[in-house]
Amino acid sequence: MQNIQEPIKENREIPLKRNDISILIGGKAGFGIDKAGSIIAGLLNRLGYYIYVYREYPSLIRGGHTYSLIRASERKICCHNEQIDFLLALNQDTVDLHKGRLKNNASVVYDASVAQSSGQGIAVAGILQEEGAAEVMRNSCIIGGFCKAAGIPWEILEDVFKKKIDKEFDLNLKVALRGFGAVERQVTIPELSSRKVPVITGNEAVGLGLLKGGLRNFVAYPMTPTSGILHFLASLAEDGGIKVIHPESEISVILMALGFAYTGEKTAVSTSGGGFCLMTEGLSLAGMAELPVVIVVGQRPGPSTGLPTYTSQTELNFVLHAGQGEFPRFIAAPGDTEEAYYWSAVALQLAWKYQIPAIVLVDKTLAEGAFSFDMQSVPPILKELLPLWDRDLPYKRYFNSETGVSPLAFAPEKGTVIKVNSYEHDESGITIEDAGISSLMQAKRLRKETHLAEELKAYETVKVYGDPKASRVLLCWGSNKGACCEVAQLLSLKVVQVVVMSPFPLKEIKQSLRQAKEVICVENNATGQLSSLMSRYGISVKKRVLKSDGRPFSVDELKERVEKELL
Amino acid sequence: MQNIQEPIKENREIPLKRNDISILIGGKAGFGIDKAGSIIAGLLNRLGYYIYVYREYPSLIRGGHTYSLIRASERKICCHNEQIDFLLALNQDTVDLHKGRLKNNASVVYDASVAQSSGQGIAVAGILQEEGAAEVMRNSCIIGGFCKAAGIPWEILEDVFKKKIDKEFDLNLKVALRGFGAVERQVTIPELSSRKVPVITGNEAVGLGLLKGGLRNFVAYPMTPTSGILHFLASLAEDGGIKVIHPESEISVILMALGFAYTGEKTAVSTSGGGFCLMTEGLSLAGMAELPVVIVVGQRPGPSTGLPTYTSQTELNFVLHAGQGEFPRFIAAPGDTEEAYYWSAVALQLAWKYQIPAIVLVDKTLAEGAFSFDMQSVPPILKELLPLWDRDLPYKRYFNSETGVSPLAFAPEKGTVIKVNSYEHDESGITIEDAGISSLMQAKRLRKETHLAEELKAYETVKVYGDPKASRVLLCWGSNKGACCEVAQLLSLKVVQVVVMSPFPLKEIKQSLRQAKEVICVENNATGQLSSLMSRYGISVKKRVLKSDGRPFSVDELKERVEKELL
Amino acid sequence: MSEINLNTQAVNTWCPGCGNFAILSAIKMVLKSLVDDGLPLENIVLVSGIGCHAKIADYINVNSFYSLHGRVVPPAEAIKIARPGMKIIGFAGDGDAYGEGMEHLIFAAKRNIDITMIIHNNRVYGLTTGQYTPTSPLGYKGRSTPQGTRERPLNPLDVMLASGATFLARGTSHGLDLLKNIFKEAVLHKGFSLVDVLQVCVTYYNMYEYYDKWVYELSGHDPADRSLAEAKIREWDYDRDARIALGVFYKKAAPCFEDNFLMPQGAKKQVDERISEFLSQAV
Amino acid sequence: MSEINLNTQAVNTWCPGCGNFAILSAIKMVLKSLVDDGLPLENIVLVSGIGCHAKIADYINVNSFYSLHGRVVPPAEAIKIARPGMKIIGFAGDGDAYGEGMEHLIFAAKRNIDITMIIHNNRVYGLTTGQYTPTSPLGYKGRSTPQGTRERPLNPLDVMLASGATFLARGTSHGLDLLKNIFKEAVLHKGFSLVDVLQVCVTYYNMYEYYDKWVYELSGHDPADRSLAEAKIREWDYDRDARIALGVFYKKAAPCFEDNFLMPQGAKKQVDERISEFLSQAV
Ligand SMILES: Cc1ncc(C[n+]2csc(CCOP(=O)(O)OP(=O)(O)O)c2C)c(N)n1
Ligand SMILES: Cc1ncc(C[n+]2csc(CCOP(=O)(O)OP(=O)(O)O)c2C)c(N)n1
Ligand code: SF4
Ligand code: SF4
Ligand SMILES: [Mg+2]
Ligand SMILES: [Mg+2]
Repeated sequence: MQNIQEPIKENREIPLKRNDISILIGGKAGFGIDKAGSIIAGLLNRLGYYIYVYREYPSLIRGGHTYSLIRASERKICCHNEQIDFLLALNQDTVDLHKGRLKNNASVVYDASVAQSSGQGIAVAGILQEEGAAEVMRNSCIIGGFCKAAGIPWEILEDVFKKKIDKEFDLNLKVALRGFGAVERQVTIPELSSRKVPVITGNEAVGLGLLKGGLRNFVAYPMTPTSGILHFLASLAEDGGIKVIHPESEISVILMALGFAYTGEKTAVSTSGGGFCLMTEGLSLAGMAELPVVIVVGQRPGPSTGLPTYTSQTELNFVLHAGQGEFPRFIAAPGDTEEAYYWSAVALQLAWKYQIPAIVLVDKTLAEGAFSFDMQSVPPILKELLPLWDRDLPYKRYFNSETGVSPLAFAPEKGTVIKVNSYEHDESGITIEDAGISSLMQAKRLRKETHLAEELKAYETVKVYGDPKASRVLLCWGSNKGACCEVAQLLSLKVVQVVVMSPFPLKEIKQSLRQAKEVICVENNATGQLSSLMSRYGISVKKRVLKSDGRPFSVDELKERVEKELL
Repeated sequence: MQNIQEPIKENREIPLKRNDISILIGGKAGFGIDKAGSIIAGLLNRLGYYIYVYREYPSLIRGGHTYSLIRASERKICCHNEQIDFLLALNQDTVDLHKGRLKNNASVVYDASVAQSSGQGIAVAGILQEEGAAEVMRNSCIIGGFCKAAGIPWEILEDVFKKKIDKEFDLNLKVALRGFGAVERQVTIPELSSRKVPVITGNEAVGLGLLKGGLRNFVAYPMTPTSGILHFLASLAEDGGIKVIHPESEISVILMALGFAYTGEKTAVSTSGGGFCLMTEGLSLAGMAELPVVIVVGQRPGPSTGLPTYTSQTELNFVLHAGQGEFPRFIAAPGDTEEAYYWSAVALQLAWKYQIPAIVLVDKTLAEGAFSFDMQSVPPILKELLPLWDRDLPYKRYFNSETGVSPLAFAPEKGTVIKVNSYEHDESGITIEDAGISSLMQAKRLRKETHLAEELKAYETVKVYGDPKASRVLLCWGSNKGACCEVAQLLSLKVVQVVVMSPFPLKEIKQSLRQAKEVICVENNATGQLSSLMSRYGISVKKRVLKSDGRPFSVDELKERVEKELL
Repeated sequence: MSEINLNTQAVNTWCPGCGNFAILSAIKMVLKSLVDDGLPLENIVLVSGIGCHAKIADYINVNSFYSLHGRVVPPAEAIKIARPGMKIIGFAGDGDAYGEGMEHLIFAAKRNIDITMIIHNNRVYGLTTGQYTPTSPLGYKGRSTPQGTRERPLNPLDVMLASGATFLARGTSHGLDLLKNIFKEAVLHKGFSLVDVLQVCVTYYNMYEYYDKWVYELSGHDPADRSLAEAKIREWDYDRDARIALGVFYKKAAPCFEDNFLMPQGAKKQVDERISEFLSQAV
Repeated sequence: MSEINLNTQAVNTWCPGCGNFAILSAIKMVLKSLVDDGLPLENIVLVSGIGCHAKIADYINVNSFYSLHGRVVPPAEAIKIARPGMKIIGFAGDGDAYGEGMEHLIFAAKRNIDITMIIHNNRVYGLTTGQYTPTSPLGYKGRSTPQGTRERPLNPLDVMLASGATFLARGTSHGLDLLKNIFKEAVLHKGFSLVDVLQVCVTYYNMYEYYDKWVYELSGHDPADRSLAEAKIREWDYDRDARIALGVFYKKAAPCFEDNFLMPQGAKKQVDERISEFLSQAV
């Protein structure tokens, strides 16, 4: 299996794509579309495909149109296509809204008891009634139909159901079998013989990465699109090792996290822009008191409540500058699940090594999308040693060392007093106002950034994909990496993905753009935040492909937009 | 009287400075140093001088060293000098800490009952005891001594006391007379015949400007350095016209302000960085719901609690990017009281004209310093008309007009429904999630910035001082304008002051830097926030003179630093 | 009752069977009856938070301020202070008002500001898929507490009483008539009023049966009697099985915060006059 | 008593006569006596807010977390959850704890988390020069309310009781012995404890005489009796002249939140094991 998203180490030929199948399943919110999408992803995963699932749903619990788009490919993929091979419709809206996306020889399987369409209808209502099954099982019925239409063997369905369905397995299977029986095979999705990798969401990847980084506590107040991290980690909390707390507000979240940091326990929090606002005062405290914390910020379209269940890349500027005063921060913006895993682990460790706040900036597309996750392509994650106090000299919490990093000790530590302080303070943590000491301590804190930047040279802070010799470059960040890589392959472009946003990897970016004649910055926002960050560092990017309607780019759409810029 | 800070309209010669006197009075916190400073300022004002008062005090109520530096000059001034002509010491610390600043022929008047020094001592304790006066009156005694030493006629003292002292006037005067009698005249500060202008603080100037702009409500939670605005406006609230509210938290402050905005009442709030953090979610709501508000942000050194009673220019980046999502905002950073007055009035009006949040960014030096205020040098403030609904078509709160500005109506408005919304919404304010409408509405909001930027061309968003033909430029913002202008005069430089930060006045800045060969950016921070903002817009500023120990530049210090850069 | 149409073009997206429908129906009837009683419709402003409950702002064709999660109270207060003649009705979730924004509620009660808060207390975060809230019972299993919470709920009415609220009542989403009566009385009460509605979330915490079994309507209760109110409020602690009283627990006349700002219009000085007055003192 | 030196090099900058000195003395004595009783000094963490009160963190040579204005409680909670064996003592102002951070206090009480909150209730914002706070009496004239406030104070103890606090007491800055006893009892109480100290601010609100006149020490009071506690708490409403009871009002044994996180160390799975377990289920 090839992976077009593997960064270029040496020049490597990228083959054309072959097996690439898109399935759209849609219905009302509350119909279990999400679950169905996950089962379909499971089916194709079982057939040996790489998976990407895009979920679109409104901010409501039931009713309204919601759909999952499952794309399966023999190569690693991280974005959806406009055109689809299978349309599975649980209501009329799904047919009406998406029939324009059908490829020529596409299959439609629909619930004939509520919708009209070309393709193969199943009288789902009747089946459910006959089987005495609840309404939510309609999706099992459609999935049965889909398997038949797509030539997926019944045993595989049975197997995947076993894994994914905890409640009323038998009845679900029965209903699925009725669906299976009700339609005709139209094509056969070929089974691939490749190594199977798990399919996980970006949120799960972040959670796993945090665990890998040594997480001890997770504190969060629910907020789309990162509530999934809270739910995921809460589900794991039971078997020990981590404490998961959901307190009264985001203010409490960040302050609790800093309390945990004081005790030496690695802690992370998650939120979205609105909740992050409430954390900014605590962020600044983390900067001053040198209390490490990882904040996962999930982007969705604002301002304010905005479009809470859609996607955006609008908080780059905000996370770079949030909080009063000047202090170093680490910011990484992963683009797929492997990066989400890797950088969450690294962020937690670097936060502690440098005693700074770290931000993992994700977008809804990544956070809530599901992706094949290949652990083998994750770089090794070193276990960073904490800069612990060696018990030699008397302890000073803010010892002004050469690197600015002070040795750590944690209460209770016999005979030792550990003072952290939000005021400007001396080395022992006592409030001061003296001009000289203030300047020294401020320089100490800022100095850490230089050393962090130096250390980051060993990391892939900027990644390059596509045609390494191409002089035309797509510049991107976050989940747009997926679509950019595919478009780059189609148009023979190079892709430069900025992963670390602070400290800004200027040298690496310059290096990667050395031979670039034409750079197009692709972002999910209206003002071009990455490109404006680039110009702050003297790199002017004139061309921008921006999208800010809350929906991610499909390959097709991005290709079209990029081609226009290239004319 | 000349005013070196008047922006250059035509080429104008700037005369050398002549009468320029600095008086430092210091003692413990709780000794009434602030009051004494204000009385001394009053004395010199009465003699016809322009005044600047710099106050330095620690974050505590009593004890600790605090001082006021009163500078009086025949020209408008906005910064202090290192060297002083008079040292008035109420304790030993004042002598010890500041005697190095004395000019050759300077006078010292000190409280001989607690301190030792050269100069003229007054046995204050004995005098107070004999007069049966309270300890806080020691400053009256020293002021009496000062007047004698400086050759200020007793009648002027009596007159100023009448104005400034409400409690125990007679006793204070008696005590002052004893001080007056206890020392010898050393010099005579000449009386000038110039027009006398009031001396007010930056906070008062902001408050007055807001009133001028049409303020109806002021909401604030106390926070240094802008509590003074709250106190000032609260003291005026009584005679009607405005409501002043101090609620439970900054979150409540900003949300109340937006509630007021909904009813059509112009409202402002004030805070500092930490409190502003808590307002950022409301700021973003203002952006989405198009509810106007003015937020006055007073800068002090951070991160976090930092040095709460000192000065900084560290929130430029933060206020530019605070709040999730993308929306236009107006930001002005005045540099003296006239600008504070003017831009506060303008900010409130523009906020309403464009239905956006506006930020007035001040620093502690400006907010709490006292300055001569010359209303005659304030440009005329036009009364902007609100874009009111003409009652023709049915009302839509978010009517998508050409400029993006929707006509306003306020409840109760017969037969009309006025809906504001933090979600993305349609023209009538109802929540929507549709990609097309979202994009339209977002474009509508962002479009307002273009029109605002266009309108701002008629304003002095960038000001130029000093030698207009000089190719060497000091670039600055906020209160540094004062020191820069004086240094520019001494070194024949040009000064460019950026007043409006958003929308960024790129054209005006480029224009003012057209012939510049060497640009030095002067800022009170550690990272050079203005110069990095410049580079974001393609103007690279290589040289920086930064100071971040919480103290403002004195003329002497800045001159030295600038000279080093010019070598 | 008035024939005014209070519907908007917004599509209602609450789950079928959701208790919010009852609140919507009741408040619409109350609004109509207020109009019938002579209150101009435009003199009403609805304020809502963020959550399932908050969509009510989209569903009623009346002035509204769709605020932030937890921030219903401060804009409602300001609107009341600016327009004392208007009726301000806040709709908040339990996560919203008793969690994220609890502090505002306490201070509004302390100030006795004349706004009405209707709490859609479904005892879950509905819109974010069913996590526990401050009123979820001990052991409640939500997605942030899969092993069950280990903290007892707050009794919000008890806290409100201690904070100075002058009107406290409870209703359920099975009980439209009562809701209507309580809402109207709350809106007409001069002072801070709060109605805790046991609004059933059918999707995440379906308590219809439970409530049907345990609730009863207060009768012969004297809402002027604070101790009695307290006793009735404490009868059920939102946790252990107990009889759940519905109706108006407490009602008291007291001065309102916004009355402090009623200024004789004539007293206002001209702005320019005030500015030069101050400046002349500062010379 | 232990001869340990609890002083730091910080210069004390409270105004002469400030009631904070009494709190400082009392807590130092309590810390020493806890050490005498066998508690290692390093097992104590002090948490403070921002305000005059908060400087106490600088003045005691013990572990401390000098937090933000209004944010004493959340770090204190976290430290307790992480280190259940340690004693966490929070020092907060009335502006700090009853205003800006009131919500945290309510939730800490609800959770009955075992921390001790000592409120330096001087009924003004001391450090920002004397504005009114949630416990200033009606009509208090501060710089933000020069005409006098027009809202009644909160009775914070009443609100705390309604929120589930299991230890509530009051002291004054004239009454070192009582303070000492109360502080020690509060720190030793297993569960959320709060001591409201009527700490006099000599500069902005000098109530020494007033308190001296009105206070009395509870005697024969049964702190297990909630109604009695309530009655004593309500005797004085922080506003109108009334006898002001000092001492421990209420005390109750109840499960603590942090106990939920006591995990058998052996139960922990290795991280890598847990990760691959999850991933294998996701294939
Ligand atoms: C500051 C902030 N934090 C979190 C959220 C995410 N959020 C939206 S609704 C909601 C919970 C709603 O619960 P509740 O107030 O009880 O309302 P319900 O949906 O149950 O009616 C949350 C946490 C948000 N919008 N803003
Ligand atoms: C978020 C925030 N808002 C405002 C302030 C400014 N501030 C510092 S101390 C203080 C009031 C302190 O009052 P209180 O808590 O009663 O303490 P006291 O000084 O009376 O001991 C305020 C408002 C701040 N530091 N942070
Ligand atoms: S999730 Fe619950 S509260 Fe929300 S609409 Fe559905 S039933 Fe109602
Ligand atoms: S201002 Fe008041 S509380 Fe603060 S130190 Fe002085 S007397 Fe104490
Ligand atoms: Mg709820
Ligand atoms: Mg206080």
